[in-house]
Amino acid sequence: MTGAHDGYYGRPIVKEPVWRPEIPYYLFTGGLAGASSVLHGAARLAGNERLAKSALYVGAAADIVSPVLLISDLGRPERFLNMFRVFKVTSPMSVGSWTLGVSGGASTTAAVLELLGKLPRVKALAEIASIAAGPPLATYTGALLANTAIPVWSEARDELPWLFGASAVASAGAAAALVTPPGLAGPARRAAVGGVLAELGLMKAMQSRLGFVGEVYGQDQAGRYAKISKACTAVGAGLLALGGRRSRPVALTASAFILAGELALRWSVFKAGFQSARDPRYTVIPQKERTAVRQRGPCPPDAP
Amino acid sequence: MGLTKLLASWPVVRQVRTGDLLGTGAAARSERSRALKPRIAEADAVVHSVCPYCAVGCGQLVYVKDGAVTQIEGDPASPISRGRLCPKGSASKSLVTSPHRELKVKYRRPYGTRWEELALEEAMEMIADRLLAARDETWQDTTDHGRPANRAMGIAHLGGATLDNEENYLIKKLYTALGIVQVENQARI
Amino acid sequence: MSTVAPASYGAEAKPRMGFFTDTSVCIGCKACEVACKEWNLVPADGADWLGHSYDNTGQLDANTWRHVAFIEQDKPLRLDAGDFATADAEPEPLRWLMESDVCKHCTHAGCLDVCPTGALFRTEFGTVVVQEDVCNGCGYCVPACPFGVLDKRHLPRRPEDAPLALPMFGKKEDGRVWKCTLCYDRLKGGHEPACAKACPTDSIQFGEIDELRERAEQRLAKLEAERWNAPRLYGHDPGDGVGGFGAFFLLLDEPEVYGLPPDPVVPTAHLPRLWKQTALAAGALVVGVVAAFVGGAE
Amino acid sequence: MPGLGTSFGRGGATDYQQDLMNSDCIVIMGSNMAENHPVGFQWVVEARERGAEVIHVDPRFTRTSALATKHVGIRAGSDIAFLGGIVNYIIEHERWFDEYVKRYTNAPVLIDDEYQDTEDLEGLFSGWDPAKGEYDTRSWRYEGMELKKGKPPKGEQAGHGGGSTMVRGGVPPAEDMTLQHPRCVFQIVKRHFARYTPEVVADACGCSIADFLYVAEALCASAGREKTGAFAYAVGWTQHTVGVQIIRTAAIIQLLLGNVGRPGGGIMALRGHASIQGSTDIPTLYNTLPGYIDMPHTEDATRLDQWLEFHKTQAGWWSKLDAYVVSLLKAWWGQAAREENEFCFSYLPRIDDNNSHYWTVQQMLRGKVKGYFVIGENPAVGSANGGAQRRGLAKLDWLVVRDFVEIETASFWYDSPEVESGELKPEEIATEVFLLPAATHVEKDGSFTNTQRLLQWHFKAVEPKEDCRSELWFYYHLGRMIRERLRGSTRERDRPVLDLTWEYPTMGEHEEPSAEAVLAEINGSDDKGRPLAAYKLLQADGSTSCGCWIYCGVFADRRNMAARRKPHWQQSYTAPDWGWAWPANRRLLYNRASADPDGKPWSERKKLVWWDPEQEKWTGADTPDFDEQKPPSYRPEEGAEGPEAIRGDHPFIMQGDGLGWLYAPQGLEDGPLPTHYEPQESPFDNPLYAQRSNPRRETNDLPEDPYNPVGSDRFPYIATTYRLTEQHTAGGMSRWLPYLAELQPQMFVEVHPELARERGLSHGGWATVVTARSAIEGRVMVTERMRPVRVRGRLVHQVGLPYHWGQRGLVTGGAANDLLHMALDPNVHIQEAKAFTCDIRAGRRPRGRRRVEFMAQVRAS
Repeated sequence: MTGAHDGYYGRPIVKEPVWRPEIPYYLFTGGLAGASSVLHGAARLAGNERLAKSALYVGAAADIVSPVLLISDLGRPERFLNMFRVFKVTSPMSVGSWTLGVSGGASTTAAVLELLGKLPRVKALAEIASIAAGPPLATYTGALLANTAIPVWSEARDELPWLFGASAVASAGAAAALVTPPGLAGPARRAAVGGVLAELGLMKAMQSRLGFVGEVYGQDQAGRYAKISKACTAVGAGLLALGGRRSRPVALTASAFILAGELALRWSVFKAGFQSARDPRYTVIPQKERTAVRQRGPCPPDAP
Repeated sequence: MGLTKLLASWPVVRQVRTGDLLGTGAAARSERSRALKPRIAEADAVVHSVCPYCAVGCGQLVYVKDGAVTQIEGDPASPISRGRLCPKGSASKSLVTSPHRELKVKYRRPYGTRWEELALEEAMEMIADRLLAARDETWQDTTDHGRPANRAMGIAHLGGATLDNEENYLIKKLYTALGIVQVENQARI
Repeated sequence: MSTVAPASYGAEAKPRMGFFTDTSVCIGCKACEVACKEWNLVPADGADWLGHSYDNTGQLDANTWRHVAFIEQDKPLRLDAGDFATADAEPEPLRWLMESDVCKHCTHAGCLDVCPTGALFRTEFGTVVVQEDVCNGCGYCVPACPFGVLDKRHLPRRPEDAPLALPMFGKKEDGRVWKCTLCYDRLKGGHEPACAKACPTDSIQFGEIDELRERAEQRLAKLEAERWNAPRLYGHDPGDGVGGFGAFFLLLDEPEVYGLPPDPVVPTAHLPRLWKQTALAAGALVVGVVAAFVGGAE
Repeated sequence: MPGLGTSFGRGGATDYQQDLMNSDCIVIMGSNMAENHPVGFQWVVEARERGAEVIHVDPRFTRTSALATKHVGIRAGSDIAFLGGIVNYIIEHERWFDEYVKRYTNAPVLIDDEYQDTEDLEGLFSGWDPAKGEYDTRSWRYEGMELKKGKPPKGEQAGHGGGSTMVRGGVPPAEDMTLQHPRCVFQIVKRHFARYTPEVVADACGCSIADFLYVAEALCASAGREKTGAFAYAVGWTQHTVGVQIIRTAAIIQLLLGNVGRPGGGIMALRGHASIQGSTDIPTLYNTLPGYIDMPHTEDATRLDQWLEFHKTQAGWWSKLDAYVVSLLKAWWGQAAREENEFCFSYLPRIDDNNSHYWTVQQMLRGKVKGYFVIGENPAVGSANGGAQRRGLAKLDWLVVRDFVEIETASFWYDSPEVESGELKPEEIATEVFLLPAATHVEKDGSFTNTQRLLQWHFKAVEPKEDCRSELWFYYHLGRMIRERLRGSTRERDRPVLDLTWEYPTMGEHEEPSAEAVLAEINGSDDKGRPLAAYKLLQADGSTSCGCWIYCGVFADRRNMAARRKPHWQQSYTAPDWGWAWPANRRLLYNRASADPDGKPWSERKKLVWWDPEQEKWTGADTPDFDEQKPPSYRPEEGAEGPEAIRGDHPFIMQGDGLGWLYAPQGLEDGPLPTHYEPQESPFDNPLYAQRSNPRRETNDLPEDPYNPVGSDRFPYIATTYRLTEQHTAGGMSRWLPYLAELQPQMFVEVHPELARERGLSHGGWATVVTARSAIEGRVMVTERMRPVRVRGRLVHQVGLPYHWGQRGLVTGGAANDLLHMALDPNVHIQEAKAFTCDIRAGRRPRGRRRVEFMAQVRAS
């Protein structure tokens, strides 16, 4: 006979996601694409053409890789167009697909025309579209994960979009700094460092608020990736802040560290979901507490 | 299909036109789903039957399409089972359509190490020959005490509890006429 | 959030249909599991002996749409020792709970809300169904279900649905998500779902939800009067986190004992708040990036 | 089943499943109804929901116990002690239904003064012959009952009320209606069971006194005019060396409580196979002819008139035996059967005392059987002592197996455990094997007789594929070919074959014989070939023919009554227009007893059949199991014969005296009253008598079938075998079906946590179960559902063994039946599968040669 909260022979209550490695990589590339578009737009406004170009190319590259990753994860890749069969505001993935469609189409068009130096009007329109699609593209993935029954994701609904947004900025900044002469990459470096700092803070806040449910971030793969992420981003940000302006090699190393760290962050959050689903206690205990509270008094604020 | 029609069949457009803005209802329904029918509706025949497993005697309805069984389920009219079936009864279709069923005669010759093929007709002839030979070989007109016996003790039979009454009747009738008395079935077991 | 029987069906809309599974008469025969597979042509799920009492199926998944749970407990089934016991007698502290689990066909269904293709939809009967001709196996509904019902089928594709896949993404497995359809095709033909029809003791009852809810209330009252040990209804309350189940239960212990979530809430219950946070984060992202340009190119 | 037959007159279940719903107390014992008859169990659940007490008495806590209102765990093999205790409780506390007992049972009848009871002889009855190892049953007779010379009839017919009871005029010679005479049945029963006190019961069965009293009180409280209680049993009762007597004990309880022939009462025999009732009605059994007529015995009279004179009764429906037998002979030998040749009576082969299945296996092992037909059976893993079965198969000249799949009985020559261990080698096995594929129930027409004697027709839905054929096809054409071969033969022995009526219309490309034509022959017809409507029309002069007299009427007016399918919502709850039940479409047997001696219902609540003074006939919701015109006040005239000799207030019309038999003066091999004996293999001596086990049980001296020593510490545990809902018997119809196989995919062994500790078994690990016959392995299921029992102050564990698996199929596993021995019940020759001893050890069984050595050690040590 099994323990009180082990549920049924210790079996999971909610299913683990069926997503494969393409997804954490996409979480990274999607964020990179979104934030790069914004960086590109801001650079244009600031008249920093060199930085704008790099950001545009980086964003376009990420925009091309992203759908490839998503399609390859589908059980029925030949049916990827069904993503545009309906538009559902209740489905972050539906909203995201349409956003990615716009952003991808726009940024690649812009990038190609940039390269060819043709059709400036069309290019301008495409740039505006991609810049507009950037911010949601960079943050919706947080909503996508939070909008599930997986405790460590859904309970983090107040942090995940922010966390992924910050991570996206850090990635975009680092990537741009990687391909831009230090003299022109100041904003990128600042974005990267700022993104990292914000992200580290958010991560801490999220874990402390999640409490018991958040303990998976200290365990197994999620834990390992979290450590790697912290270390890489911290080191990278430090280097970039201190030496990124003077030395190209330092800038390169630092950016590489940050990008690696952001990728690790996505993997950590991804794996945390699996671990959270696997152990029924993460599902049962918070729900029991919730019902206990409800029996005591009024519904907690975010219950239906 | 014209472009407008194509467009009209696009669920996104249907979402707006039908007011199913969330896209969770009619707008999302595919043509296949709309036209869906239960396969028992397509059956050529529905045949009354009885579950072959235990002796509760649940009524079954056997649905046939193009000479093949497409579904077996409970017969609601039965006063005993009221349309219900246990897992075995519910698996009756698998029993009938199973790819693991033997469809051909298998023959193993004395001291043989493998199965061989054999035509059904030939198998029947061989069995008839062997039965008669064994009957003569082990025939008793009388017992050792001189009592009338009128039987052949070299042949025995086991089986009948999952057979039809009519089948058991022919079995008992034929064996008895042949003087074969060792006729037994699951009831003994 | 989705609601049942959307107006979108107009005249085609039917009364909401569902299941009431009364575990107090379940004999754990698993006829529901077999009848479901025979009707829906669900593939066999592998013959592993689990040793979880008499449960060798384990859970609801892509290839098991009805699952009978078995729980052996050192608790009495009823709180008194029976009509012919002596006054001081104690009831036997041993009971064997059996429960046939199934998709809950929630009023507010997470799977339905998050499905990006519309493969999941609310039928004219108010049930929630995956359309096998639409699903592209994105897998979002799997973690979106608070009950862990939906699952991707990893078995090989059947020849009839061989992939016309893009070469680089050619897949061998079925790859789609499957679950109980409440026998959508049978309902359309005016037939009862296969599991409910087979159930020998009528533990699985099919009908109009409102009528089933009344029946369940009466049943609970009877069991309480007969001093059964801890009977309760699960999922019959339209006020719960998923707006009530289309397939609800009478249980004899806490839901988690049966592997069910004690207080399920549809993920999209938090969506407005979640979208707000997402928008704010997006805005902050823009501000942050712009701020990075303060201080010039260096 | 003689347990029922000797008590009531017919061997079939007295009741029909739906009627359980009308019961106030259902005792399920020797059956795991919820698991093995799930759909029938719905009626038990209905009864429970209406407030009935549902009691499960069983060594294990099963899915039936889980639904019951009370479960009582007892030691496997102690059923008679438990039920005997209830008999004693009823009498001790004067709870019997007095009017019913005095008027409808043989309680008042005086027994011959030669009779001595187990009370007088330490567990034996008078007439025991140690040399022969059997009883001379004559001293068990009614006082003043004249005896016939020669061997009294045995087995099925005797067990169905027939036989040599010479009760003239339907009235026992000497009765004491006050039930006070020391030699009246009631007083004998009282004395016989007096020692079955609650304390003794608890000590023998390992249950608590309180639990025993609960059951006794529940039954007593559910009796009388207003209430009824029912028993439901299955092979948990029959598979013992005292199987028939267990059922007898329940019959005694039901007669004392007045529960027989009344709604919600009776004894529901739950058969395990689609037509197992049918295959005893129309027997594929060595010792009977259709309708429970005895096969002639080598020691019987050779002349038909003498044989009949000995086998028929003077009163009751068995007095018409001549009509049944002659009509059967006419059905089989038609024109050749004439008065002057005694209707070919001499064509019938003659049997010995025992030519049953297990006797045949012994003959096989001795090399005396040449050919064996196995039709829809799997003895290699389905019969007791599978090893002996398979070794027997290996000594045949030829074997014909007909089944859906390649079962172990067909493949024994290359993949049996004996081949694996090298004891048998394919190249040394001479057996020629024919495996012929069979047709399923949807590929042929025909009727099954279910557990409540109900014939239901199933129609052919599709043609069988390739070589698949029905048994009807196989035997019809086999017979046809044999007759062709023998054509022109002048040998005496071939006359029965050549004169046989064997013309059946065939149809279709396979020339499938018409099942309905066979049914018509079974039903019988008059000299004009018109179908008969009822068995009372049968004649002894050769003017009628009938293949099975109890089925007469199933084809009345050329209408296939078994095919009737009037929905239950369009008729009364007895559903008389659905299928056809023998006899005469009666659903509840002996239903005359549902009315009081004057013909009025005992109560409004329990009314079923009653005498209508206006119409001057019996009427009600069921076909009266009584002469419709015979008033309750009817008394036979001096010298009346047959049915006319049965009084208007004697409901058991098959019995020579029209009474329910508390005491069986004849028909049973091992005693007129049930007595607790220990199983062949038991850890204990008999707690009640010096005589340890059934003295009349059938054992053998085969080296292949050794017995575990009594009380041996090498085999300290009690084992019992059983089925699971998800599989079917030996698995031929379930192990090959993925949807069933996956639900119970492996052999497992159920043990209590304490036993697991004692033997170092871990849940989910492997265990090897050992008897002197064999050792098999299974996964360990540690569960509180297997309760140890305290017997004679000693705690003994019981081991649970489902028996569905074998070497073949989608799921495989150890075959539990390999562990069984072949000691049998003396009345029906059924093996003791439900109580034997074993050892259990952690780990998997030895393989190859090591298995042989292991078994040698087990037997030697």
